[in-house]
Amino acid sequence: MLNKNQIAQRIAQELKDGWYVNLGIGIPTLVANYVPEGIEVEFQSENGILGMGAFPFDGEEDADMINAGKQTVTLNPGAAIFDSSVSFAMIRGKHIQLTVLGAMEVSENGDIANWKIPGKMVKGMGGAMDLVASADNIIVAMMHTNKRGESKLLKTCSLPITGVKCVNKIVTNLAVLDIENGAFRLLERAPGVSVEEIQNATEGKLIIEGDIPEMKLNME
Amino acid sequence: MLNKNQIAQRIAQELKDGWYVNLGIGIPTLVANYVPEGIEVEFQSENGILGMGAFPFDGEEDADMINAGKQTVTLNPGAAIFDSSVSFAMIRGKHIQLTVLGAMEVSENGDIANWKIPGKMVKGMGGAMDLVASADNIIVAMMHTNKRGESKLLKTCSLPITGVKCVNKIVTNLAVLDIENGAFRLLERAPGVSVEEIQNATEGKLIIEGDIPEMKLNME
Amino acid sequence: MNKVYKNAKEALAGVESGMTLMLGGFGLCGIPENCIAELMELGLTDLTCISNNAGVDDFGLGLLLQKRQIKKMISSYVGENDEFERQMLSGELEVDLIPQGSLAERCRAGGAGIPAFFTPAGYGTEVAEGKEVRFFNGKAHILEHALEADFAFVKAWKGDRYGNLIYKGTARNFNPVMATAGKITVAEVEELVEPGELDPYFIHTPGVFVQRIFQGSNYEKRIEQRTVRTK
Amino acid sequence: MNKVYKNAKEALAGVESGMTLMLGGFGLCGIPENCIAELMELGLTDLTCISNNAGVDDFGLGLLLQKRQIKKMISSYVGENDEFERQMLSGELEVDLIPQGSLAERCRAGGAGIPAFFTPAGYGTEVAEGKEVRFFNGKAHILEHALEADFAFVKAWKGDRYGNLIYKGTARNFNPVMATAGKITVAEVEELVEPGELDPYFIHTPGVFVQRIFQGSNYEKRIEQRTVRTK
Repeated sequence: MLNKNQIAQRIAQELKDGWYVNLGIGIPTLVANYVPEGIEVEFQSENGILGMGAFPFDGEEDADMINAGKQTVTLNPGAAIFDSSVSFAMIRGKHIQLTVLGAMEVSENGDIANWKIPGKMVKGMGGAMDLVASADNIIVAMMHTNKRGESKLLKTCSLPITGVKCVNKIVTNLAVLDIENGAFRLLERAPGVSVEEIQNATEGKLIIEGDIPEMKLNME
Repeated sequence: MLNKNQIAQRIAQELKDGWYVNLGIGIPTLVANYVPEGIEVEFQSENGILGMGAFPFDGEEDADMINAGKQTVTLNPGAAIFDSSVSFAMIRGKHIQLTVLGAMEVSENGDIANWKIPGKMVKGMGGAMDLVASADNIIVAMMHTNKRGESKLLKTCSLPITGVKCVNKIVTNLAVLDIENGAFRLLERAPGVSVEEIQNATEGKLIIEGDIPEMKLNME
Repeated sequence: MNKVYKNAKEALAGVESGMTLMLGGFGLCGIPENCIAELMELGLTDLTCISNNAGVDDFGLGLLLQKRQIKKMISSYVGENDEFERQMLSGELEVDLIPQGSLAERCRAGGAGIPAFFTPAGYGTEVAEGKEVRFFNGKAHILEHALEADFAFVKAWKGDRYGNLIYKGTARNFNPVMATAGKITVAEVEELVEPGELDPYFIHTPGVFVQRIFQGSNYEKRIEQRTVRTK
Repeated sequence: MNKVYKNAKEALAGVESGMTLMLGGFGLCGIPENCIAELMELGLTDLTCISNNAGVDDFGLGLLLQKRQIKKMISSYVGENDEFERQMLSGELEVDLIPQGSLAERCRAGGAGIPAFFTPAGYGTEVAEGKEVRFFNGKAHILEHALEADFAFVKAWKGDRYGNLIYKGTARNFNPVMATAGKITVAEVEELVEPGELDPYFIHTPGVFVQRIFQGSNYEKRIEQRTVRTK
């Protein structure tokens, strides 16, 4: 079973040289720590950064330099700052090659829910609806089940959705799955996790074909 | 009868302190030479200048600093450069207080034609259609009649129009007129020009009420 | 042409209860602190506030929420604010949640004379309810309308008396688009400079969009998530 | 991430006859001189060119018109070019004339994932023929669609290997909006600089919009209307 850092690490294996990548809040943010050697990607933050760098050194933080998670950050050489309309022009215009975000639920046809629990929680969708409506390549990073042990990979989302038929890939603590023709296709198992465990934790239709390999993580 | 510079001078009397003004090619460009003392206006050029200044001194001209008429210009202190989409955001969004442009024809309901003579001349509308569709305050600067002596103030435009019911005021070599309820209202006569001459040179409906004063130009 | 006002008090003349206001900023970054303080001071009520976020409990727009000055919020994300969530869930506060990109584009459209445009964001979700749907190249889009405000309040780094503005870092965010969409746009700046000091090639907001400008004071610039690493 | 190409020849790999191209510039100001020369060299034909103007008889896009390489022009103003007018009036050249602001906004929309928007420009004129009309606040608007190109060619002042660009003076014009709307955007710059040399707060075109960049050479920068005063 993977921890959050390992989920991020597995997702980082999907990165390709030259890609522009938008990372959501939570586990997705951790992906930046695991960019494979030899490739260069640029991180976009939807509040207006391209080329976002590491957190600043203690004492060097600047209130005027934050990311979309409101964390203080720095810029890499070659970075650019722009306003919110330009930022979403990039997103809507499909200039960002990969979007990684968290979810409360994903359905077997690729719908995603991550912005609202009616009557309980309404933080708003932020940039998520623009991202999922536009991006061609969306990876969801999340736990396979919720705190009550219920599957988050469903036939249909029970919560108000953020976007329709948009998720391409899901990396959870248990597995890597693609969305394919209205079903989850199991691609890889987390180390030590059986196909049966994944099947039991997945409510939506799950396609299991052939041998399902264990995922490879270059853990040091 | 006014010459081109005097038409520009009369139009300049309409300027108010703090206005942003877009001047078209030809007579309108000359308006910049007659800004009344004590007021400050900023000239917008739709290729991307706010705060356009005088022509450069000989030898200081810069191919990368031109106005919408492709003339080399300079910038005043406090000027700003921007791209074409921002420029027309200003125009469409009604941030420009006055637009002055030339015309081949104006009709009594305020239609204007200035971009095309079918089968003969098709230079294109440039920014004129955006300007006339958006501006609340449009002054046309033109000769009262064409080279064949025919009126350019018509019942209906004979040429393809640039905009519908948009002209507010016209300053010609003969007169100053407003467009009002589907008619030209005569406001001022050029020095030495009689109401009758203006009437004869105007094909569209002309309202003449009371004494029509001669316009005042502070000619040096 | 001199758009300079002495302070927030003078620059906010004419703002009234019931008006629609835009306020720049993302989280607490780049918010018009002086204008918000003055809105609180004025005690105006029934305000409709268009702002990406709603501040935190005790700073930013959270201050106006605490005093019940806001009738309606138009925002994309309003987490980090318990009082907000309470007022919204109890129905005391009207809330219109809009995808962040649509919010930015609707403000830009308001300033740019574009009354409406199509976007894919929100199709198939609650956000699309009651909105026109149209397909372009086989993909569903919804029609979104321009947003405008009686007053827009923006915060810039430097500005001159013509209203030209530049912003620092990510304090830019929504400020430039909102600056274009106010019937009256008030800019508060950290530093008011002489015309000509700002490089005309690198102006973020051309002065034509700004009606009033003043040099703000006592900027707190609170940080929501101080994240650092050690050397 | 290195988008640098050696010269126009390499940067234009993949451009083919029959393609739709965008070319920045206003008049002869800020046009991609090196790319245009290479298009002529390549001898491509049946091109659709989206460009505010069509150059003059012997420079800019006028060069491609002379060689009959262009099938269709999408522009706002094409005066100053006799050969153009001749080809258009004789029907040899297809021409789509578009209001300048609509042209800029349609390019921006293409790059920004906005498939269509309403604008008042052109209502009641030939330009509105066949287009949807809708009233907003009592005012008539027409629906205009986004423009995109197989290749966009832009000219900037300085750029780095990430594709970040800044423009000089009014050579900016259509370049930034067109840079966003090319499936492949090629930027030619007067000076290629190291990443970090361009101030990140003052980038005109963020690199994400640019796929290829090269340092141009032999810029002629012809002036159409040399207007000066004497000291």
